[in-house]
Amino acid sequence: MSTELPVLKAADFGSDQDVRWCPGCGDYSILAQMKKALAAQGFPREKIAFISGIGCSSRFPYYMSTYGMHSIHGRAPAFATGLKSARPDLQVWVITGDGDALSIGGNHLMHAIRRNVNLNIVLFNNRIYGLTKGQYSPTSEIGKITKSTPMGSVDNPLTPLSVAVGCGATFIARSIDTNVKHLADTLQKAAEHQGTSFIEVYQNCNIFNDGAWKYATDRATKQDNVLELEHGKPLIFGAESNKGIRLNGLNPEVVELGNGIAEDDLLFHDAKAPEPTMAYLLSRMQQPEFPEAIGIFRQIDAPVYDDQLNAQVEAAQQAASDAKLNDLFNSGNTWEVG
Amino acid sequence: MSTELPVLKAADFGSDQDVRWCPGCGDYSILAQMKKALAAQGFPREKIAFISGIGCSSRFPYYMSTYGMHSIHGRAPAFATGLKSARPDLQVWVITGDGDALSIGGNHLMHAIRRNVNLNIVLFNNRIYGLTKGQYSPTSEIGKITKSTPMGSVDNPLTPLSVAVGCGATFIARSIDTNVKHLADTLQKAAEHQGTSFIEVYQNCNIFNDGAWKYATDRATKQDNVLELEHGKPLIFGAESNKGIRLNGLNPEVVELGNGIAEDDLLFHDAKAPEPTMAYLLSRMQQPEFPEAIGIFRQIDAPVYDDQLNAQVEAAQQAASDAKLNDLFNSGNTWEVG
Amino acid sequence: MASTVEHISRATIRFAGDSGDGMQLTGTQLTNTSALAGNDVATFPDFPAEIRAPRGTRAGVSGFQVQFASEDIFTPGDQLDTLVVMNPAALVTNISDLRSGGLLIVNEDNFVDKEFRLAKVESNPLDDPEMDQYRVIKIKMTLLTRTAVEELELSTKIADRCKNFFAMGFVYWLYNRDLQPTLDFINAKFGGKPEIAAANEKALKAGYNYGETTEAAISTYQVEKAKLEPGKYKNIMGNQALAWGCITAAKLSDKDLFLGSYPITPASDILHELSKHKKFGVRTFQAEDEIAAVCATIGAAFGGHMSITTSSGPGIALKGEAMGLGMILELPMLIINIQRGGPSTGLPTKTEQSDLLQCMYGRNGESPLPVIAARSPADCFDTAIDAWRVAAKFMCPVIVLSDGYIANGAEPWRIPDYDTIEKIVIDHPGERAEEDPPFLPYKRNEDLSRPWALPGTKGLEHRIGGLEKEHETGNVSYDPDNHEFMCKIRQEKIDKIAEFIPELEVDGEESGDLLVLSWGGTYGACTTAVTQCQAEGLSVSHAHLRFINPFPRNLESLLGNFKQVVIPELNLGQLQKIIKSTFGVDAEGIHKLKGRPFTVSELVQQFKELIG
Amino acid sequence: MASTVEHISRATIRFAGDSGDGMQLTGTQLTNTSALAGNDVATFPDFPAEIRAPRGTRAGVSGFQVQFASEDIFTPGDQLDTLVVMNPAALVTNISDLRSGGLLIVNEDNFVDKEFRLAKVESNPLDDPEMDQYRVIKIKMTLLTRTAVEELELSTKIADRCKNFFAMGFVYWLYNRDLQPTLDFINAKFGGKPEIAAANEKALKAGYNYGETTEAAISTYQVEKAKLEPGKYKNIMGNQALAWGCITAAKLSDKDLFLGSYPITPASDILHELSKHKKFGVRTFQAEDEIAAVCATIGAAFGGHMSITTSSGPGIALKGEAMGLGMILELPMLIINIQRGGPSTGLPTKTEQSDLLQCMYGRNGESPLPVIAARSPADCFDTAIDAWRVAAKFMCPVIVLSDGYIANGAEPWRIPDYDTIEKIVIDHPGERAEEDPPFLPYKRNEDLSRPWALPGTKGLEHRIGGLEKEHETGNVSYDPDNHEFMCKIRQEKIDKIAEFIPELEVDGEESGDLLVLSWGGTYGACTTAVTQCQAEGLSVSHAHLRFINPFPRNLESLLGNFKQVVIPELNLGQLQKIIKSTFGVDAEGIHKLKGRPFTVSELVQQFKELIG
Ligand SMILES: Cc1ncc(C[n+]2csc(CCOP(=O)(O)OP(=O)(O)O)c2C)c(N)n1
Ligand SMILES: Cc1ncc(C[n+]2csc(CCOP(=O)(O)OP(=O)(O)O)c2C)c(N)n1
Ligand code: SF4
Ligand code: SF4
Ligand SMILES: [Mg+2]
Ligand SMILES: [Mg+2]
Repeated sequence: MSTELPVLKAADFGSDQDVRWCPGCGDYSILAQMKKALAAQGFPREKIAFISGIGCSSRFPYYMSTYGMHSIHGRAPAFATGLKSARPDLQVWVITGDGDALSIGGNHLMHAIRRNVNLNIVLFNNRIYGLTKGQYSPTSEIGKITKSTPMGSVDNPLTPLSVAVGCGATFIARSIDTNVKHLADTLQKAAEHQGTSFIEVYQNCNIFNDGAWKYATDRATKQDNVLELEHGKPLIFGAESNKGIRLNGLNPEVVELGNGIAEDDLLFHDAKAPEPTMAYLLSRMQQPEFPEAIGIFRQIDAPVYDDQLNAQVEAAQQAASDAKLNDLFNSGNTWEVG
Repeated sequence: MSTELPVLKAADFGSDQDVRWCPGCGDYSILAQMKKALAAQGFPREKIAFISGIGCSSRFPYYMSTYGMHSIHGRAPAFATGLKSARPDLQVWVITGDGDALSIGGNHLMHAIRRNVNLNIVLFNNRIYGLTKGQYSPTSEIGKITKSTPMGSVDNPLTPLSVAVGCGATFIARSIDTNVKHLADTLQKAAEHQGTSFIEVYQNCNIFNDGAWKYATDRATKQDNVLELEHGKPLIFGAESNKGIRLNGLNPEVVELGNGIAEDDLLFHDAKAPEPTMAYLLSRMQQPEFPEAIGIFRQIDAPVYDDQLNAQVEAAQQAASDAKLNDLFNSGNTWEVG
Repeated sequence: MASTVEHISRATIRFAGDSGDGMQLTGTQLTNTSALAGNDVATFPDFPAEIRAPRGTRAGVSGFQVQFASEDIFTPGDQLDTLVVMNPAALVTNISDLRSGGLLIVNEDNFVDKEFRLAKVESNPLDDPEMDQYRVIKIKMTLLTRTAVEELELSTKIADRCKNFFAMGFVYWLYNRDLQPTLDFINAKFGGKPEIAAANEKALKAGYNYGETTEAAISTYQVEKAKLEPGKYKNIMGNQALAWGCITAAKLSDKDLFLGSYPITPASDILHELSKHKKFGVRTFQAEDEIAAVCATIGAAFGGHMSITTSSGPGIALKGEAMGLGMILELPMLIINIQRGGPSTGLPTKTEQSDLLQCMYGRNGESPLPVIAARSPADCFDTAIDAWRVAAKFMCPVIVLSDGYIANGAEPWRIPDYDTIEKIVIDHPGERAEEDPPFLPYKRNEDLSRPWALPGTKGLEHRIGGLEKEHETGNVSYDPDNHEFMCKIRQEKIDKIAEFIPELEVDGEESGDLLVLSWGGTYGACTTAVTQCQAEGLSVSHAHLRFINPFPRNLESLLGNFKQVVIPELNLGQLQKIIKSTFGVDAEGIHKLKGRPFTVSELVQQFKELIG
Repeated sequence: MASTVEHISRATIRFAGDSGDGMQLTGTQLTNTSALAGNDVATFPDFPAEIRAPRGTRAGVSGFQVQFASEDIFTPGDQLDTLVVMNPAALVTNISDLRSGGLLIVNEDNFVDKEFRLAKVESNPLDDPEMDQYRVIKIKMTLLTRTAVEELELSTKIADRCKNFFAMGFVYWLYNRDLQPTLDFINAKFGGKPEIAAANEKALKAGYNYGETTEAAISTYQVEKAKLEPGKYKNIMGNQALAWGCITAAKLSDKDLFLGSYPITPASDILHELSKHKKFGVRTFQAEDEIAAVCATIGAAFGGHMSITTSSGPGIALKGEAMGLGMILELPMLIINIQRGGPSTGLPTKTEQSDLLQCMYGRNGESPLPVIAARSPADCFDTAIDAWRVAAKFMCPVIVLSDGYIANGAEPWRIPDYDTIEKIVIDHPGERAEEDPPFLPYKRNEDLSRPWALPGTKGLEHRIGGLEKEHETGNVSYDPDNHEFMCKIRQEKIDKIAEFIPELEVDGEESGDLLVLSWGGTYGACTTAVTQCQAEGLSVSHAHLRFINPFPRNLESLLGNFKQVVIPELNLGQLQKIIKSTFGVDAEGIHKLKGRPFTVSELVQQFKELIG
């Protein structure tokens, strides 16, 4: 990188557009942390593109001073795949919501992840449809009463990270809108990863689903309900760091440290395990039985779709560096008419 | 069931239409086993509906003498969800291919499974697009050379059963076209399950992808490459039943029995484990490292979407058994104009 | 009352304020109260695309307009008699609609520098000399509301939330409206939170009393009862009427109702409404997307339910492929499109009529479907029933068009007696024995309809699908002649619906200088404008299309009876195009694409220009 | 040679047999050989929807028709001069196209009871008295082929696979074709399997020799070189030409090519072809579905590539929503629709022109897009380039229409010299410094096009999206006047393309009794039919539309010059509808929906009837 590069500050990543989310919306915090993360990595602004679908969260690109596209509902990963395949030099972010990514857009998400396109996908999970004013989403809990489910929803929710593991994601993480340092840090690590980075962010919609993540954000309860993952470290949580997760066969169980249970008895996090079973197991740990994990669940090196696609093009070009269209036109059986 | 019911034979489930698959196609065998399975269960023909998408496999309904719909590409689970929700009295089967189910139709598949709609979904996996004459599919292996990938595909394949686990499937199974008894048996168990039954069938496309499952069907190699799951039994395979799967932390490993390794040291299959981690792990066991499992990976009881939906309707009707539209019309603020 | 009462025949009022200011509620209350007082009413809510756009900004302004009258009205009115604005942004974005001499009621407390900055105005807009043409009433609503609720010791934030009730109270005084219905509403709605209920009540009364007690330099107004057709009425919004119409149609045909839908503005309220009515045998399925929604709808139709799907423009675009399947399967269902501003995501909360061509032609191959359009909120009820009559009789999906204006607008609905509505008789073929001749799923009756055979019926097992099918047997057929035959007969079936639907009625003379031909939500504005022209002795008649495909059988001859035909549309001339391609008639077009309905005056002016 | 040689100007031959019989290969070889011999050629392959429909059945019949001529031809011919049938099913399904007096060449070995049952015929169809009108040549092809390859000791199954080469050889003898090109082909194709190559070679020669040595009661035919424009030629199929055209257009504009696609008949071959040409900077993305395909295409267009998506009817229906986004984003790209028989899944392997209205109107809101249609296989090359010229200049998606008939048909293509093709100049705005005035992504130039600013360019960072955007700034705008302005200017931009595209040329007089107006794949049949009518002295002219939206600027006046206008289409009158709605001209329509192109004779007859 050239030394002349002016150093951009977080504020330099904000556009001149009025931010139009509801006051108090968790999206504000994610926006702020994104700007910080981008400022910290020092990648030039014009080399970054934000692609979003439709939803409150998907207004995000308007508020960034990078290139951006507010596309159509659910399809952001597909736009981003096209852009990144054509322009591997760009850093491409996908901003999406729980409805956008998992309802209408589930298939594109799944395929971007399985191809391991070098994208950073940030899913703002508020467990509700915000923009359309409060219907239940694929992450809403069973029994959820919303405008479209007055007797309570009967659909089993999806766990975004389990879905990602199911399609072989190479970078899987979770963070929380109000956990600002953790969030900025996670976004930065996602940006560094080669291949699809999938980050779920617990986001509060204070208008239609206020308090959905209360257990994970309330000062009083969060330490007992949230477990911060660290690669190579045992799974410990609790206000007094006195609780941990131990493996019982293939099942995790909550144990208290002490009384013969030492740290070494606990499950140690391995974000780089070649097999994703650990990440799967962690993604299934859910309230109220288990603390919910945040941090990086999985981060492995694997071939990247856009790299490989472009490598094929380069290889073909190198093998035929003087390829001429006239040669193509004149290939095969031809004949002269005098 | 009434005792007058005429007993239907397998042949009674065949329609009068000419079967138009290529000679030698694995689809024939699946058709035959399906007829057998249906004959065995004794459910009346007129109460059964087959819904398919588009693909060679999706011609299936035409060849059955039940009700049927050959719909559009990828959407069969959605049609079936509508039909089953409206008509819980019917037994509804979804017939789909690897492209139909996992490429264009991935999202509908995912949502049918997570809702746990009482459907039986049979995915004919031939790792290729048959009907469109041989492009790679989402289950084709990396490096696959096809009409659309002359330099080899660079897309990481999906593992259908891992995807199903990722969305919380309640019945997950795998069988093989030529393993006729196993297949008929699996189909029958799927039909019995309440909730979404998801069955992957390894199917040979002898025209565009001949031999894709050779390792699992060749008399010489199949016993070393395929592991037949049985609930409560240890994971044993091999021509001499002398190999097994043992757990090492969260990772499976192949071991030889004897030399201090006893059956009890092996991983025991638990299809009814409340947590799906076991099923996930099994779904990840792949050639050439591991034998591939067939049989029922998971089978648990869980609330069923269409049951619950209909229960809400019934509850509402019972709570207001004399609901009159005139009451609805006259509810709220009304006034008389004289 | 100190002030004099002026008797007027109609009044148009708009409340405008921040999205969080409760303007929609305020407007709705005034509407209901006026309807209960026997007026005819029509409303037009108008809100931003954001849930809560930034407070105080122009983008965040939300408005609700209502017209009430002692005579039949069909629109929420053009120019405002009274405009209530809660902040500077609301003032600058709405003032151009206030008629000269109209009343401008202002929450003075918000006319401060900070708010001017948010609204991006340089100085106090009330100081603009232009304001002289209005009668401005400045009220310190915030302060007065706080004072009114003081004794309840609420937080300022909560106290301030009541100020819309203060504004409402003042307007009630101004138009001599009864407080009781709103007091009842407050009790019902906030019953669970007594202090909130009390605060709102106090604010409402304070506003009313403020009018009565302050020096009333203005007169108040009285709008008498309208002479509506005798009967029992209630106010109804378009989407609610559509939902109720569907429930009714299902019951009339002895069926359960199935809705497959995916939320989208402005169609979502139909999903919300229907999901409340499970007791009437309604199943609602919130699908993963619009494609799944329509596919599930087709699945349920195959299963024998009255099956419908609801969406708006972009969602309808996604349904195109499956709608083509529905067409070739020849199964009955309704596909309901609540149109909004396009193209693409466009102006999602605004109204437009620009999906007509998409609905007519947005499918591959020769794929004709009937199209029916509702004309007003209450009319949605009948439209749904009529559409289902056609779908069930002719075994085909029917497209129902409404729009954002109709969907969110309200008007009095004359409550029908369910028992007097004509039943919808549907014959499903019965069981067959082995020895009976084989069942022919594509054998057509005199309407060219095929039988609706239900899964579960013994002996009728059959397979349907998207490949071309053989006449009568329904088996897959690649026969060239059969394909042409089937394409033509599917078209013929749709064309034959013209024999079933009523002829087009004309409002005015059956021939003359100008025929105004309208469809959908422009009905009210066109009716009113034509009536005005007729009153002035102009030779203008009006015909309003309910069915756009097929057209009523007398339309062609009718078009020939007039020197000119004009088609006002909220698009760039879509019906105009279809009329020209069908009849060769070169109609004039009046086009508007501003996310808003026509005003009566702009139509009157254009009609007059045309007559010359 | 024992037999006499008859010199004829044209010949139409069809090979018909089971899907597994290799008829497509046989036909292609005859085509190439004839083209190499200097004939003009045109082909029509016709195959079933199944990969391998049950052997011996009517559903399993696959056919390939070729016409070669010593004069310009534009169609694969109507009636057959020679029909080769490999089994009874092929006979009964094809015989009606053989002209009276034509040659019927039969593989006698397959005319046995078992095959009759499979073909669902009662008795040997060759015994039908109707057969008297043809000159029937029965050959025991299976037996003769087996004998020919005997010494290679192949399995019977493999030996029998060569019998298409035997049939080919016989036809080569009949039409005095050179064996060498096919021998070369055999070597190239089966080089890796020498015994197969040898077997095919032996079978081919055996067929040829069979003609020469058996008692030749028939004469052979000789079709001389055609007088084509001087130049170098090669045979090209429509989809291949389209692919090459796209590669060329990309190079001409100094861009890489991006294809986002999902396989679908009959469009998949474009994906296959393009994926072979990575060396020319082509990236192909086989997406998870059509929606992802078009979205990725838009993404790559945003990134600055020449970006295209390819599909057929049902897939295009799925793309509608995203195409609307592409339209409002005003990014250049091609959306290529290889039409097939509809509606729904319809007749997937057959041809039709029934997606025109869908392409014009299948999007929500006012969403105009240019539409250009190729007229023949070779023309696809130019069509792709022309389409991209428009897309790049006017910054908009352009819809390119082809159809199954063009896509799979082949004709000689005069090979252009790349260096003489006019370059496509695209200006991307350059970097801006902080102190420059802000970049305006929606500021339009004299073509009303906005700048194509590429990510990566410093100072041009901007956001685009599907919400209505403010004129010039491109910021989200809900302003009513701006919305109307933007809708109109987007329409105006498309209309202005008419100034850029050439005027419509007339083949024949500029005025007269009848104008035949055609579009797309009916070009050849219309041209030939009009030429025939003109030769008979009838006042018939022909104009063929390349651009359907916008129309060429002289079309309206041209239509006025003729007493009658007729529009032949493989649909129920879609262009006819658009012509009527645009110009009010009541054109006659000739409609065919049989999955097949028009024959020249049916058109000639209809034109004559119209003139009266
Ligand atoms: C094709 C289409 N269908 C539906 C919609 C309506 N819609 C917009 S956003 C949304 C869901 C938003 O939920 P989510 O993705 O969770 O985002 P949030 O608003 O909660 O951030 C829906 C249904 C649309 N714009 N387009
Ligand atoms: C909307 C749409 N897109 C594409 C197609 C073309 N198409 C038909 S089947 C198919 C894939 C078939 O593959 P698979 O599902 O694996 O079934 P198989 O033929 O292998 O049994 C495709 C791409 C179509 N019919 N409709
Ligand atoms: S509705 Fe919810 S998610 Fe949307 S902006 Fe408001 S608070 Fe945020
Ligand atoms: S193409 Fe393959 S999958 Fe399709 S019918 Fe033939 S063998 Fe079976
Ligand atoms: Mg959400
Ligand atoms: Mg397949």
